[in-house]
Amino acid sequence: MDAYLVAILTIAGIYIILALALNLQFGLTGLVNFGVVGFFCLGAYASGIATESFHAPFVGGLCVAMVTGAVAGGLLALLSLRLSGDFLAIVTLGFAETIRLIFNNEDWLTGGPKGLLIMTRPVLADYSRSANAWMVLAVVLTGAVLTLALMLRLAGTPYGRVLRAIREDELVPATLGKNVFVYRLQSFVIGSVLMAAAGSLYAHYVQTITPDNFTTPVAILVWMSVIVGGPGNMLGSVIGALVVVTIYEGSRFLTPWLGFLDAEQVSALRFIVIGTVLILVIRFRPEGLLPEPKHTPVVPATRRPALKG
Amino acid sequence: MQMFINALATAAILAPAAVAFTLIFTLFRYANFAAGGFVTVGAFAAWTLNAPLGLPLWAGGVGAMGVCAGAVALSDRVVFRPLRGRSGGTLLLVSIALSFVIENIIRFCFGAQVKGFDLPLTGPMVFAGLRVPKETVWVISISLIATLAVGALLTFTPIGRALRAVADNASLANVRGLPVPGVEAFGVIVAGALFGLSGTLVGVDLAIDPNLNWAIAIPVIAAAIVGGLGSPLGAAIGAVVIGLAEELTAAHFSPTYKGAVGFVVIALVLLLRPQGLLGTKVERK
Amino acid sequence: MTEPRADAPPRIEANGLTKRFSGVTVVDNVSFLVEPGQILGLIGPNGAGKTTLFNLMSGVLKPDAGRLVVNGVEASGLPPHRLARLGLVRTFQLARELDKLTVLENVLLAARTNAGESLTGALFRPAAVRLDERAATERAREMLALVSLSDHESKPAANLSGGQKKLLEMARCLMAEADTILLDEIAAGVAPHLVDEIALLIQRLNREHGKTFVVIEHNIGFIRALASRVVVMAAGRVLAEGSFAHVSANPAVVESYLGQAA
Amino acid sequence: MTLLCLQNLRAGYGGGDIVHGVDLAVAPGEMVALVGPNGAGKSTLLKAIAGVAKVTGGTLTLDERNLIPLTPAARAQAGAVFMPQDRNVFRTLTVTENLSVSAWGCRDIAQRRAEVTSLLPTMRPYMHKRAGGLSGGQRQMVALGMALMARPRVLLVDEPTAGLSPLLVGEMLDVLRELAAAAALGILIVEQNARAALERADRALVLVDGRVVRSGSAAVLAQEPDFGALFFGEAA
Amino acid sequence: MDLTRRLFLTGTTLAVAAPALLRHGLAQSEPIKVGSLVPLSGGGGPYGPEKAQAHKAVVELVNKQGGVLGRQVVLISENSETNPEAAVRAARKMIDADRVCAILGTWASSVTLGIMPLCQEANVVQIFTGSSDTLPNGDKKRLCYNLQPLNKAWCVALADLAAKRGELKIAFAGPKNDFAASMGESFSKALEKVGGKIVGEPLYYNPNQVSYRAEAERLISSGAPALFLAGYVTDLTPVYRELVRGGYQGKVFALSFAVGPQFKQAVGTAANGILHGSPVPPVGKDTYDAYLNLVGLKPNGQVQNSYGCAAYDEMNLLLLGIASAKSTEGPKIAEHIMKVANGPGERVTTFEQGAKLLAEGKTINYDGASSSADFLPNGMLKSRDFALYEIQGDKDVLLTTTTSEAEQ
Repeated sequence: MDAYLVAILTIAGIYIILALALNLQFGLTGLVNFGVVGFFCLGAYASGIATESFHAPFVGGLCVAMVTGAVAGGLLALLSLRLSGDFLAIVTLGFAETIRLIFNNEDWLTGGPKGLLIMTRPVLADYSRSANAWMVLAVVLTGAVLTLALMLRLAGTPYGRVLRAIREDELVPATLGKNVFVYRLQSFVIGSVLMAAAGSLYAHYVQTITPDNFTTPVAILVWMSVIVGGPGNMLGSVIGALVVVTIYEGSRFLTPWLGFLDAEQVSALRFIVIGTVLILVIRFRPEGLLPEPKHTPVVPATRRPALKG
Repeated sequence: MQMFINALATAAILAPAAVAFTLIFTLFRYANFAAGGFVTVGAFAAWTLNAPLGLPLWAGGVGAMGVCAGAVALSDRVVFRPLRGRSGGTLLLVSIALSFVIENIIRFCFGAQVKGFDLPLTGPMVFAGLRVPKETVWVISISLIATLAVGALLTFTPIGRALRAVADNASLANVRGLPVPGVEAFGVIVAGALFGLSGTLVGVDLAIDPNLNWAIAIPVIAAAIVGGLGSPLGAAIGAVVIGLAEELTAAHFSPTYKGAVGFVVIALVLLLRPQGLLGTKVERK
Repeated sequence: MTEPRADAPPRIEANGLTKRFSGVTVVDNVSFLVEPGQILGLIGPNGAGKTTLFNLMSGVLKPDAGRLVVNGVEASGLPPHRLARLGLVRTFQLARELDKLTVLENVLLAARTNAGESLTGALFRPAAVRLDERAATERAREMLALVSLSDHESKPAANLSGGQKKLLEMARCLMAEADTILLDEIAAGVAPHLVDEIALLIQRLNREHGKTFVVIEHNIGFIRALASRVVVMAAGRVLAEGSFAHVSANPAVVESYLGQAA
Repeated sequence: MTLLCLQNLRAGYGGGDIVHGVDLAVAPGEMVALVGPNGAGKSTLLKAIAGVAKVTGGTLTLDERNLIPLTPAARAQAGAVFMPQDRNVFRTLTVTENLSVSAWGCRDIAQRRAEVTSLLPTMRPYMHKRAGGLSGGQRQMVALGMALMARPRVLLVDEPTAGLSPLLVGEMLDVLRELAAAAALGILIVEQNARAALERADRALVLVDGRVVRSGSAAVLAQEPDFGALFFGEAA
Repeated sequence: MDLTRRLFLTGTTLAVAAPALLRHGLAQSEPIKVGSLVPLSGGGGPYGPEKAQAHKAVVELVNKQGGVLGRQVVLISENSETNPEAAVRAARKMIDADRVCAILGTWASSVTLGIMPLCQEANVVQIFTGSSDTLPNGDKKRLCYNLQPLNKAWCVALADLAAKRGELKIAFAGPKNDFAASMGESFSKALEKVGGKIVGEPLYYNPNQVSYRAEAERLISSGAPALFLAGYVTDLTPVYRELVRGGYQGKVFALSFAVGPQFKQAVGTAANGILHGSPVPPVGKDTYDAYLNLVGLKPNGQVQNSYGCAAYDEMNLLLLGIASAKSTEGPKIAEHIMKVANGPGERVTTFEQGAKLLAEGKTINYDGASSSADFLPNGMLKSRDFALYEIQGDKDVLLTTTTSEAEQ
């Protein structure tokens, strides 16, 4: 059972990275990116191809994935960020779908629908299976912790303040001298890079990736993590991702009590519940489990300068 | 030419749903991605009435329109109305979540098995070397009639006029004495019926299964966006454009990339229309 | 009327600015100068194009014709953030506070230099970030004190009253250390005693710090007390220009407010 | 005889009152002008009568019928018809459609339309154009026509001349003046062109800071020497 | 900050405590755990239930008779959703949480391949039905058995039939997936062997699209006198419908599992004349009848549950393998499955017979309900019966049965 928990935690770690990346884009900057799964897929394949076809080590694959994510994110952002929010949503959604189609059809590169078998793993050779699992978990959790640290840093500095200002009303930071486009671009690209990195970790963890692994339900789960956890709150995304993975995996253990339903209905029910929870949270608790943190000033307010003049 | 007929047949399926999508968009200013879900509901409703209950297909279609009208009205009342005033992105996310819920409710109730109408399959009629299946003739005519009927409804009837007035400027409509909530409800029901019709037409043309949801949502939304999200005529023309683009891709490129056509077209259109879906930016306060 | 200083270029030089919306010319060939150290009042009836002119001057809208020079730099068609960096900031007619940010954060955002606002700074220069942020916080508190919002600094800006939001905008502008500040109906909706304070504040900043103001205001008393020069707009055009006494004696101005007897 | 009657009416938009207690009466065939500086609450008062702004106190009756509980639509049906200042036509509808849709639920739409076009004959040449493509003056005329389709008892007109050229200002106000007489309408008009309005109105009220500071015969008010000063906010 | 800290502490405590608690609860489970991972939804949805039912029936029977090595068998059932991603999650749960010794029943090749690295690493036996030619590649530890012949064998049977019918120019179309892609390749080779030729390029399309008109149009305009459509029922139905409506007059070859009752119901009489073939259970053979009786069906001389009988064999082979190996370790079981399946030894058709003989120290040769269940060294089926049918008036009329041997 602990091996299973290790597996679940590994998946959760990957979702945490995805959720944190989306939280930077959506929670802090207000960018509606429905293409999460596209960058995730891109990173997974880029890394897989780098390690399998070009014999790069795991770290090399990870770097290739991140660079690919940056390039794709940058191009997509240049194309669509100047335009209004709903535009970005549709274009990113289309990006994800197109990426999936390309990987499904270009067999010479990706193995097409039968997928890519990935033998490179972030483990030391010749250890037991469970030791390997722990090593993969350690790598993924390190990634998650680093991402969290990065996000907390970005959110907690004046940089994050500018992003939040852009989210609230882009005109205000613009008229105060902030180059809104550059901030948005940075936020989008950093998020894309992290999503691609998550894809790389995922690829080397599951070892077989097919385009079917990267369909819209994955994006829905990531969105749910951010919305449930609390947009704008980085720890919230961590908790949100854990909640979502728990609901998703935990529902497996409910199957015996749902004997009157067939397996198909159980799997449908799972998505009904997830979708409904998402809608309910947006409706009744838009701030999520953890509301956006209050940013306390660096200097506590002790003295109050009297009104002069 | 054969290709054009085929494109028209595809367009005929998409058109009513695209018109419905446009109608909801102009009334409430949100892109309802649950469109595909509603079309699927329509297809299953028509199938239930036609195959297991043994009603004639036209009755199934009418029933589907009723069921869909109810479903759309319910979703508007329960899901979207309380969220009015939230950002477009939020509503988009909600509508995507809703489409997932709908798809899986259907899967829950009907299973993943494909279904087909109780409809004999026959060969085409041939005119001057052009093959025109009988069903295609039906699908195109019904869709054309429905689109024209909705166009006429909007253009010539008092309720249609009221609908356009409310979509144009709801607060003025209120001052001018129009029953705005009632007119909105009417618009929602018309849109729902159109989704139901599209669902029935899909069923005539395709196997009915819950996966229809995304497969149909994207081209429908693309058609509506190409059409400019304003007029039903625009949406119908948009449907023809999408139909042609898909046929061309399949014929001259690769059928496997057909799924990306809708998005590429949306991206191109929006690039030429950089103010995005909402047209002019709405003042925040 | 303040004499223009020989050594400094005009703060703003508008030349033939024109803006049309769907065929209607809202700002029609407007030209004027704002000299350093001036308080320029911009008045005129509703729909005269004053706010649109502000939008053109702050880069929110791009003019269809005409030129804009800010501090001697060609600024026609520049985006808002570039204009802000040229030393020109503005408030909005309907206060645009950032709801979810605290009052203090709203002001901090306007800090002119803050290492922590750049990506590399935020990540790799923690010491500089802390230093800048500390300085900015202290300055922001001074600004909040100036507009009597000190007690509210940790509230979300959404919780302020309409008048307080206006004051917050004022504080933000001051924080930005711009030399030219455009105030769009800053006194509208603000409690009368605060209006007087704002007026005093503007005067003081103008005298002691040499700040230049362009003020749109319907409260004519406010304009008369403050403005060294007044531009009157009507139907998108400049109708009259000069001291308050001068323009208020102008029959055309009176007409534009009262309407002509047809 | 009083048609519209306001007593100590207070109103606002939910964030504190803007209109602080106004008494006002309009009789049939009478044109009453509301003038005053910007931000005095003139439009808010009009909107409160129409039901668009919130009444927070006082009474508001039309033909002794309490209007306060009614929705804007019901108030229009009761005869208190509002013509907003801007966005007052459906831009995507033709002029004819704009008129027709404004008589929602009436059986005699065609007859009403004929009535309105005969009252406002200048509309005739552009009846089939889309309202969005009309000039400012034409649009105001259509907006007025739309208001008339409801066969109002009292017409509440908010700055009908905003953005119009001086020539059209006079024309528009003349049309209103004639309407009041011809259809025994009560007209309550908010007008920036105070002088032009006073010249045509029967009575006038000067509103400053949500209170009536002067009222009486329009002609008398127009002659007051300090009238101009009011508009520079000095009487407040 | 305080809240966060508390949350963190609670979370850590739970994370540390949970495995211990769970381990305590599940301590040293006596029963033998077997995973059944079948497609209950998605493209394989129509075939999963009969497989699940067969697995369950065998396990219930065996448990009633005293279990395996005196231990009860516990069946862990999961839905593969015909989706590798879902299947991997489910397999992980089965392997790590339930500690199954084998995963049976995977249907789509992509699913089987998707969970293969996991199973290999955890030494879990896989017995499945699949036909992609790439299946043997990932099985480095020889833990896999396939109860269905690969595409190569399948295509040989179909190409033979086509040649007999005089159809030598055939166009190929199928969904864009591993199965159809490998089918296309194999069919092209098999057809060339009998002197025929594929018309044009194989046409692949995405399943789940709104319209298949363009695909049908391309097939019609290719002018091919016959078509081989390697689709599943979900995509074959609309493609075929478009072909009929488009006036296609040529012969159509298909795979039997796609033209079942659902397909016939959907296209009606237009299904007449479709030729189809598939690996079949030996109808009329005692083993097949025994299977049908076990799941409560009456032998009627027709093919019923062509995947259910394979699932029946999957479970029997596994349990016999365990009984023979006297161990639940994957590699050992796999080694012994080969022994009980290929013999030499006495023919047995049920677990009960086999277990008895094994207990007596004799060797056995299991004869299955779906085939004789003899394997090549790589775990792929040696040979299997293929039946070729023509649809006539709603019925599948048997044309011929051949036994197609797999190439090595």
